[in-house]
Amino acid sequence: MSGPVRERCQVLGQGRSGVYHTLTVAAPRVATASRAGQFLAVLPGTDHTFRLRRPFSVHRVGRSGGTPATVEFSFAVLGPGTQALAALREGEELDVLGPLGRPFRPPATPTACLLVGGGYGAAPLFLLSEELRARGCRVDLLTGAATAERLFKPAESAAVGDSLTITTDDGSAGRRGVVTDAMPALLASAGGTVVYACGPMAMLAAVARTAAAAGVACQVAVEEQMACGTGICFSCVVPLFDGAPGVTRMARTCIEGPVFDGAAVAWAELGLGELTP
Amino acid sequence: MSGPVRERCQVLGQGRSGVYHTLTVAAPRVATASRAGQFLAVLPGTDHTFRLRRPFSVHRVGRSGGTPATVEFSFAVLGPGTQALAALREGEELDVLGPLGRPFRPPATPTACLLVGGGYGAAPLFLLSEELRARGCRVDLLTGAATAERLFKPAESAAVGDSLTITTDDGSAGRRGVVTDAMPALLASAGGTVVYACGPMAMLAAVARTAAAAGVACQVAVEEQMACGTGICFSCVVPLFDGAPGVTRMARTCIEGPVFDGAAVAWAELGLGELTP
Amino acid sequence: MKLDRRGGEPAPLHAPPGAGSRGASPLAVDLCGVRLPTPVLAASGCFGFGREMAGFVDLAGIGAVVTKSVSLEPRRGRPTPRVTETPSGMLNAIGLQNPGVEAFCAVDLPFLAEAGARVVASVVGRSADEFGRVAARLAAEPAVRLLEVNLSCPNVEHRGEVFATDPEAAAAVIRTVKSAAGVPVLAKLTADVTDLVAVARAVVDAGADGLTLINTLLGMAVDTKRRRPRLAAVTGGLSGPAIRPVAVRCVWQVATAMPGVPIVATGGVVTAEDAAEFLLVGATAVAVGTASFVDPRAVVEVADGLAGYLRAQGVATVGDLPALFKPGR
Amino acid sequence: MKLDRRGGEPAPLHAPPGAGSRGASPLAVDLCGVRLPTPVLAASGCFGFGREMAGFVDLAGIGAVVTKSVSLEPRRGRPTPRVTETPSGMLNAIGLQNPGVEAFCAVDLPFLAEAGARVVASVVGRSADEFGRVAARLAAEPAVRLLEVNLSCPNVEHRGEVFATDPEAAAAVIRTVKSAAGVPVLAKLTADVTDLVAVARAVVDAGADGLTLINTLLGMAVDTKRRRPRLAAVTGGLSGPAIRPVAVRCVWQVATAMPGVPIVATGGVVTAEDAAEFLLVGATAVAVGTASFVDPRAVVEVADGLAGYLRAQGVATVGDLPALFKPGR
Ligand SMILES: Cc1cc2nc3c(=O)[nH]c(=O)nc-3n(C[C@H](O)[C@H](O)[C@H](O)COP(=O)(O)OP(=O)(O)OC[C@H]3O[C@@H](n4cnc5c(N)ncnc54)[C@H](O)[C@@H]3O)c2cc1C
Ligand SMILES: Cc1cc2nc3c(=O)[nH]c(=O)nc-3n(C[C@H](O)[C@H](O)[C@H](O)COP(=O)(O)OP(=O)(O)OC[C@H]3O[C@@H](n4cnc5c(N)ncnc54)[C@H](O)[C@@H]3O)c2cc1C
Ligand SMILES: Cc1cc2nc3c(=O)[nH]c(=O)nc-3n(C[C@H](O)[C@H](O)[C@H](O)COP(=O)(O)O)c2cc1C
Ligand SMILES: Cc1cc2nc3c(=O)[nH]c(=O)nc-3n(C[C@H](O)[C@H](O)[C@H](O)COP(=O)(O)O)c2cc1C
Ligand code: FES
Ligand code: FES
Repeated sequence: MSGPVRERCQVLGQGRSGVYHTLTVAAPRVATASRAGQFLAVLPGTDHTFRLRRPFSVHRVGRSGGTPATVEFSFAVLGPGTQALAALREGEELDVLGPLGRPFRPPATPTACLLVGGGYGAAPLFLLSEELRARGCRVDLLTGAATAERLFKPAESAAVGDSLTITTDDGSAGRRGVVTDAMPALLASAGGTVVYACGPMAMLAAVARTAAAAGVACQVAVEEQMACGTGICFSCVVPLFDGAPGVTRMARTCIEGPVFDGAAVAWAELGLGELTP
Repeated sequence: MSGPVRERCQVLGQGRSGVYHTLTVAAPRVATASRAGQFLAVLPGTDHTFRLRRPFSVHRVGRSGGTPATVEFSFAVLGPGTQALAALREGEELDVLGPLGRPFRPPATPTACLLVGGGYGAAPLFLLSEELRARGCRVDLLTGAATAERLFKPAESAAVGDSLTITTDDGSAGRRGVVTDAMPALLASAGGTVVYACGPMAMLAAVARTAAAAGVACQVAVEEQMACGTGICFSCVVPLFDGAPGVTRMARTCIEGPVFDGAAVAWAELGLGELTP
Repeated sequence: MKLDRRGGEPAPLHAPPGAGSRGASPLAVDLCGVRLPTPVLAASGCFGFGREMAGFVDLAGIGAVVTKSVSLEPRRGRPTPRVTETPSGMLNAIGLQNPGVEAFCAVDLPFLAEAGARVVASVVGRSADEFGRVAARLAAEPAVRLLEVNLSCPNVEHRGEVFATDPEAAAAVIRTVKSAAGVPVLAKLTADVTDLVAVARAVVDAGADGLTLINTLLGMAVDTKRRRPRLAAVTGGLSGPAIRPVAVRCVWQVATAMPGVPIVATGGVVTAEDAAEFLLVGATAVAVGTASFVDPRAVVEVADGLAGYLRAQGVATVGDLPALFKPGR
Repeated sequence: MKLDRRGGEPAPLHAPPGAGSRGASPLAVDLCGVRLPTPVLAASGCFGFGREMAGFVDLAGIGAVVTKSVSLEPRRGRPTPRVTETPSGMLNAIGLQNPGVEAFCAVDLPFLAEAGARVVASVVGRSADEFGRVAARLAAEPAVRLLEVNLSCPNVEHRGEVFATDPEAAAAVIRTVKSAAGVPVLAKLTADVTDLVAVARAVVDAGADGLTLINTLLGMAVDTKRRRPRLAAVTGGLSGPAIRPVAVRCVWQVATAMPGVPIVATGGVVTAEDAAEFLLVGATAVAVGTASFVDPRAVVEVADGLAGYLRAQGVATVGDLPALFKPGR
């Protein structure tokens, strides 16, 4: 794993699945260094307008003749940044800084892993599954969303792991309910020892609590508003238990995270409201 | 002549000649209403960025089946606005407000007209010549620039009027010198009775003075920094003699102009520095 | 609630497209006793005297027209260039060019009245006395529904200091205007002060019926190639979306400190969402300035968009917005 | 010209690409007696403690690193969200999170010194006394070449009023810092005041060797869908290109009123042209803030661009720029 680089990348294509767009860009140096859980900070729009970079998880790395050549990231259109990205066409340029942050840590020895994604939080789990399976791990993928439309690439998800479980809040696809409803059974059946999760903060809090209750290790990739992605602005912090018991410190998720030990995050301090696991 | 309208126009093409770009857009309502000397206020860039409109003279009006269908304007790339315009491709959209301002007034009866353009100031003279020749006027075109590269469409200019004279400051094309050097002879030979001019303010001041010295009427299309183009911001004023002798008032060039009687503009108040006619 | 002195002759209400009957109009607001069909006004200096916009918008349908500031005598304004674009905004140094109050009353006001516009006349002066004289003349015109006192101009009797930067000087102007004019008065303030709430309190104590917040911020831009200022006047007023965060903060501070004082918010409103930001933090109305330069129909489009915003949020009227704002986490 | 107390051990000069020998370097400047290879600094709070940027830029090659503001005790800062984008800018309410002066001296400063960076340590406190104690501790470190006193923070002994809005309070802090520390001191001021020149005079009279202008403007943004502030802290500091015109005006006003006082200009510098605006109106140096979030190499690229600007303008050194500015028409 080497440091982040800035590449002015050519857009190779833009795909669409449900509410999600996927951009593929030519970025050999970024692709070579990228590990699952890391993210890209991309600059939407033109040179003449000031915009902050937008952070997106690395979704997949593509190879050309065996060497990493392209990276993909997926996004839902929200504000001006993602609108500008959605308008990018093949052949246009995109300014990408990455890979940023610390990746998911693979288990020391092959084991069954439960990967839990909420909405676009499932995006980095595609690359993670590849990494884990290359190390001989069994992968169970559990992916959820509010509605079928907001599920992240449900069709492609089937081939990502050794099993796929889907939940939606409204039951419009898969099992009705939230991901944590499905976790205990999956943990029990697969005998999993590590949970990897990415998604909204409230979901991650619930996943971490469920994993802890089951006595299983859990890594979460968190999401906080970021201005720089490189550790210099101190905007993206989460409270971490770290050192003295009960004492937290504010850690920058862009350089110490976005992947943290689920048990280390002081979820209660985040003001997420009622957390129903 | 009807009032200005706002049209979201399709770009039909972008041409290039020397340093000048020419955009052709589909704008039937604007095209129908446009008269030479009027201008368009176009909005560069995307919806998500705030930009003021940029004013450009109507260069030509194109017809489809006899009815006005397209307008053309030409520009040199200067700052962010013209850079964004230069990047427009066929099929993209452009927000156009126009036609704005008051056009050149044709002579009451057919007469010889001398049209004087400096740099892109020659752009509106293409349409003006069409209008004047349709009324039976003889048109002599005199066009100048600092260098050959900054001459406005010299090749196409030959067919614009009944004669063409070119000057460049450095002699890289046509006669070495400024347009006013060539004016007296042209006025004398053609027996012209009206001068129409468009170009940098210092050139217009010199042209107006030369015309006055020759006892010939002169209309000039001036250029001042504009924020609105519609008369509401009061940014684009020039001092006009108007009413009591020696007394000037500040007139908005976007609605009272950009075409003024060359003798009415109080050139000396503009602080143009030394004016060599 | 104060009564409009012409309360017996209500202005015709032009309901926005899709709005219901008078009582139920989700956009109608009461501004210092004057009923407006929408809370979206045209800001001073950014709508001329209304005439130029008549081809683009129905002047009777918009909230109100705040006129370009009017002085006792005609003013020529500053030399050009008077404007320059800046990131997400612009600088202007127009220099308050206007035809003077007599020409305004003879030429411009009748046009606005005829068109059915609700007129807020903006008053400017070099001294409290000049403000008073202009205000008295304007208030004598039945078509003038409100006065807006532009306090962001130099006080020639006090080293050219801007009135709105000195609570005392600002209050003196408002007292003079209030005693000279029988119509409701809005005091327009600048954000270029250490303690905006102190100035706001001073002018309200002096009798201002409401506040307009904020005028442009003082700024400057340099042409680095020519190595000179971009404006002939060297410095100018910064407006447009760039200043919106400052304007929202100002409205929030003053609305929180002085609940119940009507505020017309101005500064960078381009979309209905921008307007909603101000209405949520406590403004009674918003004025659209620079945006009208880009879109002559901006005032109308912001109002239409607000109606849509209210529907999407399930909120009955604009007046309900401040209570629905949750400043705490 | 003041002498650097470590004048005998000049920092290694890292000439920008294409620059000539030391004496002839077109970009080198003297800031309060400290020689800097370029006039382009990394602004406080926008470069972390330098460590994170070491992979992107040669820390020894940039003008100087102004550290994130350091307080006596560690500070956790504000809850999130701490930032939000605004038109051509952003709002932040980080809340001065920092590890405290002891950890800074133990961990961060040695790294910067080792990397060859010229360090301007930014000092913050809740009272003049706290400022003084932090300054004394920092000035005891040989690696600290200058102090920048961040006066844009609340004075707990004076109703939480921001030091820089009160000439007296600001001057008191500077006096305390100057008597505690033997290094040159820059006073960093806010533009959110009625009379910036008055505050600038007060701090210079109190001993400040130079000024840093400006800190962020106080702003606010609202999430209209959720009807709540976008920042957990409700209000925050506006930075980026949006505020550049205000910053240029401030530098121009102060440079004109107080010629000879070194000014570090900050506010919206993204390109070399932006930097040139400030240098033309009288700044000695510029600090790049928000732009580093977008381009980690912004500080270097602005300096390189400045060298190109000087060449294109036929100007020998940056120090020549102010004399070439033509404010009149
Ligand atoms: C580590 C990380 C990984 C992410 N990965 C993905 C992904 O793979 N796919 C995806 O769709 N989204 C992802 N997000 C969220 C994504 O960054 C935002 O949706 C996006 O920035 C919105 O930009 P916008 O201009 O469309 O919206 P706006 O809301 O207009 O953005 C304005 C500002 O807020 C920031 N912002 C807005 N929402 C978020 C958010 N949820 N998290 C952080 N910053 C935000 C933007 O970066 C920008 O600076 C990720 C966020 C983080 C922190
Ligand atoms: C009535 C009129 C007709 C014009 N016709 C033409 C034409 O046919 N072809 C052409 O190339 N140019 C024309 N111009 C000048 C043209 O408007 C500017 O070159 C253009 O706006 C520059 O925009 P920019 O973003 O590239 O440059 P910038 O300098 O970055 O523009 C910044 C701001 O300054 C304004 N501005 C800059 N230069 C001028 C200028 N010379 N006059 C007025 N405003 C200016 C812009 O509109 C914008 O608001 C005309 C100007 C006027 C007033
Ligand atoms: C060109 C221009 C002229 C203005 N003239 C006046 C004026 O005469 N009187 C006044 O009170 N405000 C004047 N203003 C300020 C606006 O009314 C408004 O307060 C300010 O521009 C902020 O709003 P905006 O960002 O929507 O433009 C002017 C603004 C601009 C841009
Ligand atoms: C995220 C962030 C954090 C900042 N932290 C500090 C700080 O700790 N101390 C300080 O003096 N200024 C701080 N500033 C202000 C900057 O140093 C700078 O003065 C301001 O942002 C304007 O410059 P810019 O527009 O280039 O960012 C901070 C600015 C930002 C955006
Ligand atoms: S996003 Fe700037 S420190 Fe993490
Ligand atoms: S450009 Fe606004 S009045 Fe002419």
